[in-house]
Amino acid sequence: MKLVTAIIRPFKLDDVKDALSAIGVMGMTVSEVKGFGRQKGHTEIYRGAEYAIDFIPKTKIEVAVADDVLDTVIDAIVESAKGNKVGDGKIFVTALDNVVRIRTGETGAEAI
Amino acid sequence: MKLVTAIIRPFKLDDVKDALSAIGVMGMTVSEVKGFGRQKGHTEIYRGAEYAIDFIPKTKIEVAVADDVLDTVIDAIVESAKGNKVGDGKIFVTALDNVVRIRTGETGAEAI
Amino acid sequence: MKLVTAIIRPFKLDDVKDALSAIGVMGMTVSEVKGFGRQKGHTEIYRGAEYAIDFIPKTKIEVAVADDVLDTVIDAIVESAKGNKVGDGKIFVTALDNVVRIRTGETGAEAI
Amino acid sequence: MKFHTQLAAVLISLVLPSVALAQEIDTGDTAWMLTSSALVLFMLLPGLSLFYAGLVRSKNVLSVLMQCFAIACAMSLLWFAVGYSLVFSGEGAWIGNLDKAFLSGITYNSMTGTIPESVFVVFQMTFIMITPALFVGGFAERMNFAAMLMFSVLWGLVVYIPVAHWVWGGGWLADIGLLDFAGGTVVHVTAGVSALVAALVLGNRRGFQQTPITPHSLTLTVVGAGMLWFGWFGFNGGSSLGANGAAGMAMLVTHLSAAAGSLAWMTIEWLRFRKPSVLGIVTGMVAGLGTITPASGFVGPIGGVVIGLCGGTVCYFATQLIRNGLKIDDSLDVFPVHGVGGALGTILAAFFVSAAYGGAGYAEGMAFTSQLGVQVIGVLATGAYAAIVSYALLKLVGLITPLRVDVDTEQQGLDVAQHGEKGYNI
Amino acid sequence: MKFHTQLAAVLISLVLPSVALAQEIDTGDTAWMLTSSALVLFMLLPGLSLFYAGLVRSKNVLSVLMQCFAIACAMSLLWFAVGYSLVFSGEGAWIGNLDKAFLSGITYNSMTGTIPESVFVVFQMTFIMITPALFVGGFAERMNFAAMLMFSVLWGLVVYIPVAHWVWGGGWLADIGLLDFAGGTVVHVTAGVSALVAALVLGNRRGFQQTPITPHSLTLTVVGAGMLWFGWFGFNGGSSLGANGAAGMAMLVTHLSAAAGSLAWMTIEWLRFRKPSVLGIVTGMVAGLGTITPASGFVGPIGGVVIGLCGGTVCYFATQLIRNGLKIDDSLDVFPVHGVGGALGTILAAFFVSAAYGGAGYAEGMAFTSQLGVQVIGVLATGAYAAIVSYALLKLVGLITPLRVDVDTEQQGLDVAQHGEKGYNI
Amino acid sequence: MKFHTQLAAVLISLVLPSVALAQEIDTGDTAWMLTSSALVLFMLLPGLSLFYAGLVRSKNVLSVLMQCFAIACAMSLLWFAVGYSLVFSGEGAWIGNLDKAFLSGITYNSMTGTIPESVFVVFQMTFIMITPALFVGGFAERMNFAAMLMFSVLWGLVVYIPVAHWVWGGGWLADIGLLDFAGGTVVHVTAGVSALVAALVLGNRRGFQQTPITPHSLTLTVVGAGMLWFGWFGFNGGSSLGANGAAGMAMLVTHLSAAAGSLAWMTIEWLRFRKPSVLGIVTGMVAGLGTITPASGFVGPIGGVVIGLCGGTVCYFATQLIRNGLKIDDSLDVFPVHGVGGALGTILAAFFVSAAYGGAGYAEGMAFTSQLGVQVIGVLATGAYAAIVSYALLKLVGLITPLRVDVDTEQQGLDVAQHGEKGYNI
Ligand SMILES: Nc1ncnc2c1ncn2[C@@H]1O[C@H](COP(=O)(O)OP(=O)(O)O)[C@@H](O)[C@H]1O
Ligand SMILES: Nc1ncnc2c1ncn2[C@@H]1O[C@H](COP(=O)(O)OP(=O)(O)O)[C@@H](O)[C@H]1O
Ligand SMILES: Nc1ncnc2c1ncn2[C@@H]1O[C@H](COP(=O)(O)OP(=O)(O)O)[C@@H](O)[C@H]1O
Repeated sequence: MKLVTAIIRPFKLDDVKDALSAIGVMGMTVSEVKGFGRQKGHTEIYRGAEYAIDFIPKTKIEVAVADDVLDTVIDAIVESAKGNKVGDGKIFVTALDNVVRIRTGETGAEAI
Repeated sequence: MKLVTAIIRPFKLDDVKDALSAIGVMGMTVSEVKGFGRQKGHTEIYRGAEYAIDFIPKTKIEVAVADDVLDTVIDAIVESAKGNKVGDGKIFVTALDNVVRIRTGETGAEAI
Repeated sequence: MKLVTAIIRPFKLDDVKDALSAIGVMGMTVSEVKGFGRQKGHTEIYRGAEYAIDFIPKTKIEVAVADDVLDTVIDAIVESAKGNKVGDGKIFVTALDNVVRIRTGETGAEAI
Repeated sequence: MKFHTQLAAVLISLVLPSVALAQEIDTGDTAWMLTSSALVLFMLLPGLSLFYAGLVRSKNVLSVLMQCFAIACAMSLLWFAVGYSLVFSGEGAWIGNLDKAFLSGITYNSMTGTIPESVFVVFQMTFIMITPALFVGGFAERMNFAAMLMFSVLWGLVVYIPVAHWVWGGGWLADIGLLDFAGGTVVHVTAGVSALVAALVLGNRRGFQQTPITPHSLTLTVVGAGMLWFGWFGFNGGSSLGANGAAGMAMLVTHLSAAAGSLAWMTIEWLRFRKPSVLGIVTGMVAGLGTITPASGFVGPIGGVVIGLCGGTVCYFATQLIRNGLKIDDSLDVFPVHGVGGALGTILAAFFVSAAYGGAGYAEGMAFTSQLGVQVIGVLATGAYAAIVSYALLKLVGLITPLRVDVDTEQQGLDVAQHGEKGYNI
Repeated sequence: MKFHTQLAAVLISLVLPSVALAQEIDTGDTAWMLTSSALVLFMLLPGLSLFYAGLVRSKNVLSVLMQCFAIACAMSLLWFAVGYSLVFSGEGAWIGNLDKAFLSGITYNSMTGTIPESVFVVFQMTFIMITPALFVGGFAERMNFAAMLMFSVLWGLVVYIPVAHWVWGGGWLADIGLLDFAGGTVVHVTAGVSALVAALVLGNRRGFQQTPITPHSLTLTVVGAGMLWFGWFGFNGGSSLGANGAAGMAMLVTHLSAAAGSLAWMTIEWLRFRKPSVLGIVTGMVAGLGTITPASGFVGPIGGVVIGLCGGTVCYFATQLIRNGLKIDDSLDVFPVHGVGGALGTILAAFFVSAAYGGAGYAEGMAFTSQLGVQVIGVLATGAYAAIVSYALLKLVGLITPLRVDVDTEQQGLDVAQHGEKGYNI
Repeated sequence: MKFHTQLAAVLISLVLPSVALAQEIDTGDTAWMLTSSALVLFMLLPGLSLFYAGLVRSKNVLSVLMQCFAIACAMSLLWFAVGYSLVFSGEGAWIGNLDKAFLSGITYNSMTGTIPESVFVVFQMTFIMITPALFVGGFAERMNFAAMLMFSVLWGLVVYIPVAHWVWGGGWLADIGLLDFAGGTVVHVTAGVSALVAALVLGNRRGFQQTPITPHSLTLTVVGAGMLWFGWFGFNGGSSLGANGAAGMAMLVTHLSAAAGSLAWMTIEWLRFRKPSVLGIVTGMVAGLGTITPASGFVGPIGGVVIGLCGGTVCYFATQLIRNGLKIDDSLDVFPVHGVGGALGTILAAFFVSAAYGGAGYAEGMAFTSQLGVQVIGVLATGAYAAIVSYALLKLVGLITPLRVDVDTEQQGLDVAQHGEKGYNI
């Protein structure tokens, strides 16, 4: 099992969620983060002076998936989150030793 | 060493924290997330129209643990977070290559 | 590739960001979390009664790095985040199976 | 005393409408009463609703706002339908009559004393609106909205309206000479006692005294507190029914009592914990304001300061007693702050009305002990009546619809479960 | 009727400045008009701006506040430069003259009726400030700030000023006897219609009706709603230009209509969804307030309640029609609430002004049908004029600068992209 | 000039209490002054406190609210104890006497001019409350609460009270004919200068000019700004002490100056950065309001607009100079906005009071140059006095308790460390 963590643009969340649902992903966990990267930040004005803000609002999606669907999931995210501009984001894949469903105590792939 | 990540219901946080403290876990990191899964979302009203909201507030707990206590920790979380209803949440276990305590520079299990 | 996750004190974020930029790290992802650990929490007053709060605001930084710079990155974080007081935070290192840049579809170390 | 004469004139005018019509409009009095009415509305919406909303968890913020808002609207129509008439029309000792039901007969030319009757109707309406909104704090975060609304309307009819008639509509408490300028008994004692009863009937929130239930936004609470202070100028200052010396003195002593109550509470916290809290200072302010309310048009500046200091101090310890001593979850401390403050101020009025302390002086035939007796009777009668009737009404409503939401709703929060909304999407 | 006489006196005084100067100041009237002016300002800033700001996504919260604020300032200077003069100086049927441009000739001693002319200028200024701010809700979250400001200023000049002259400055609608006490046509119909036109010209927000666009802070919206209610007392109560029976009755019926409108909307939601929402109740309040506005100084208490119930109900269904039926993204429902409410109230005024329903009675020579005809003409004329001119102005402005922000700006949010700021760093 | 006469009457009444008692109450004047008092209170709580609170980081939001609140309360009791008496009782050139300490002798019948003395006491009290609250912005996010409170109370006693006596209590600046209608010198110059001194004595916040210290909620700041505008109508409009032509003109020019100041600042930002910010427009508003304050009851509409434009522009560049040029961390820009604005307006009053520009005209025996000289003396004297005494008081307080919190507290935030609370748990 793998944990797929994607950092995407906030307004793409609905598209990504729909794309994942479409390929049968049943669950995901989402949080608000701030990103720093190649994408230029913006400037802000404060009482008549301008200064640079480096951090950009991003959304993080975490999806635990079985190994066999890993590539499909990555493709789905890439397709739905892509805007072809710097700052579209990244996907990180880590190995999951185990997954447990709290309600039932099930473990492994059935718990996903 | 393992990193145990649990997605639980927000109001269970105190119970889980107490359960972990009880078995000697000394630290954890908590954040607010939104979950999407088998648990049905709710409907909201906006100016006289009703629409569905899929994301549900959840709390994420991350705990780094030594290998030998992994099962105790998982059991403690499962016991304290369980409500026997869909949406109780998941636990994800990943391997930790290393842990560093910033203050001392200690690494490995002693840094936990 | 490794994913380096650091839990630090919020007011150290700028220092850490600068230290990482200085050694050539091009990106990172940041979020607000609450920490529980050896560092004592604080007390709060509510309508004339005092009670203990265990959770402390912390900042989480996630950086994906190539294996060869891992140690440099860890050192940079330790140096810039250290205050020599309990609660300076932790660094967790996990193995990354893969990294994908959404914009280009690049994978592996080039995607970082 | 000028304002006594004026109040007498008003009472006469109520009894003899023809006299009222004969009296000339005073545009200055009217201007101030229009303003005061607006101020008391503001004190409730957004004032009080915000003060309370900041104190609950974010999953219940809208439920508190909704409860205050719905009460405000429902009470307005109740006042229109029968309330005004039952309080201010007719001379019964216990209750007025229905001659002015649906505000019938109130035209562009109707007068009450020196102001248009329409203005008097609105000003008094704001009082029936805010009183039940006060007790929302007692059962916050767990009461079922339908039951809440039913209880509040019945309470307005069966508790507020009679008590207001007793004290301000020429009823038996007015007859024996109770001094209650702006609602120590009618508003604060009745609301405070009913909040306590409701808290006991509904039971504590899940987790009360086990995990800290922390305010989700003290910023909102402090904003609401500032609005309360501002609006209270209309509440007390408007209760003289004109722009006169009594209004001015009411505003002055109200202000001084708020300041003194705030500093009293702040000082106690500072001494005990070395940390004066902003919630502490604003709670002291509300205590000071609630305590001065019944006395505000009768006492002088020194009375105002002393009453404020007493209010801040006594309400502090009352809060400790109820919350930490008796472990009663009167969630936003309505009884210890409003109930205790209102009762205390009603009793202290018996002292500080004395001309010796710069007050307006005792009414003819009254002296300190006789006045004190009347004040105690006023507090006990209104408090006991409110407690008993509130209990009965809650039991009655509980037969029709659950008083308390179920466990899931309480855990999920009332906002989403009962109102289909979230307070924040930030 | 006292207030009719008074309005007549005001009109005379406008026509014959010498008469005006001769009239004595009434300090009570002046006090109330000073207060009313402050209340209407408050209704806009922070009131309306907050009500709207809570309803948008957090990335656009500042843009809404900024739009309201900039409109308020720009309209003030427009009023100073030519607005006041074009509305209130001169007797033209279509437009006034420029005799008082730059407020020339207005001194410390100038009078309008019983109040200083300076006060009259400020009070009326607050109306031109709030009217274009209302339509900000129509094009929220997507209009380019420069275009917005240009459009609003031109609109003030070419729409508000003439229409205000027609109705309140002695123009043709005043001549035929239109009853519009505080701006059902001048304010609500014109703003509502223009919001709808702007929404159509700009097009829907990206994602409208596909993903839920949820309010980022209903807490703010409810606070803004409370401020609107409070400020509306000055809006309607001040429109009698003095502290008199008409002001009192206006305040009373305004209040009752707000309460009735709130409960109407709440009840419908409760029946449909079993969940009465706080956004619903406050929207019903705005509907009730908007609907009573034209009628407020003419009708009695029963009229107030019935008009409120109609306002809450009709505006509810109008909102469904525009939003879900026609799928027009009048983002904050300005047309269905203000436009429809203002029109409805203007028409209902023809009924409830009747003395038979406790109203002030028809003017001499008017009866129900003739009054109804006048009211319908007033609504149609102001609505059609506002629609056509708004459309033309938007097309004109679009030639100079883009009306709508580009896709990236809309996705990033207007706050950072157009104003270089973020609403929250919490 | 009517209002000159009136002010004279007031001054006479202060000197000859028997005359005061003899004067009849004017209910209209009283109504407006009751309202104005409420407005100025509101301007501070929640107004100013919110304006400031939004500008700091969320870890310090409560500390700012707490500082404003505690100052408000402490100043009220100081005013009660000795302040009112030292300012308004007695004829000394430098300071009044203690005849009215503890407000002794002020009864339900005491009069000041045409209003009850109690109302005059409250109105003036709101000024001593808000003035030290203004300088909280200078040392925000780093001053120790105990030191802050001690400094503020001493400052009220040793700076505000004498200066208020000089200008408004019949002292030497009144004698030489200083025009300061509502507090350009007494309020804004003294507060602005003292904020600068405090910023210098305490030193900059850690990280100032290294990392951006961004406002945690501009929404709050804009709400506070709207409240300031609203409340300022009472601040300036109430300073005529009645509902008269001067009050009306003060309100009109105050409004115009706020609008003009806002647009001036917005325009400069737009030209420089292509992004007009909402913080910019509201800062321009405060600049416009502060600048018109001393002139508000003397100038005409054109004066109001020009003064506003000057205020917005000059304060903009003053802010750049202090913050980015001199790198002084006057954290919320109190000196460049209030100090500079207040001084500028006091000086501009010498021009625009001229009847030639629509002002009220020079007092007898005054002409432009002589008036200008007086105004400059007023600014320099009050500014220098405030600077020197503030410096001395800070050094004195520093001997008793640390002026500045320690590093850990500054990093953790003052809310948790000093007040045991968090602003938000959302
Ligand atoms: N090395 C990294 N470690 C963690 N997160 C990263 C890293 N690099 C980029 N990110 C995240 O991905 C986001 C997008 O990266 P950026 O370099 O701006 O553009 P792109 O994804 O097109 O390469 C960043 O805002 C940050 O949140
Ligand atoms: N595949 C997944 N990847 C990541 N998070 C998941 C996944 N499935 C579920 N979750 C998280 O767990 C929460 C609970 O899951 P859900 O399917 O609703 O119920 P249950 O835990 O009872 O199976 C979700 O709200 C989501 O946050
Ligand atoms: N076992 C753990 N698992 C996850 N996070 C931890 C763990 N221990 C500590 N942390 C995080 O690190 C922070 C600092 O830890 P703490 O024990 O207070 O001090 P130190 O880092 O000096 O050992 C905590 O607030 C928590 O966020």
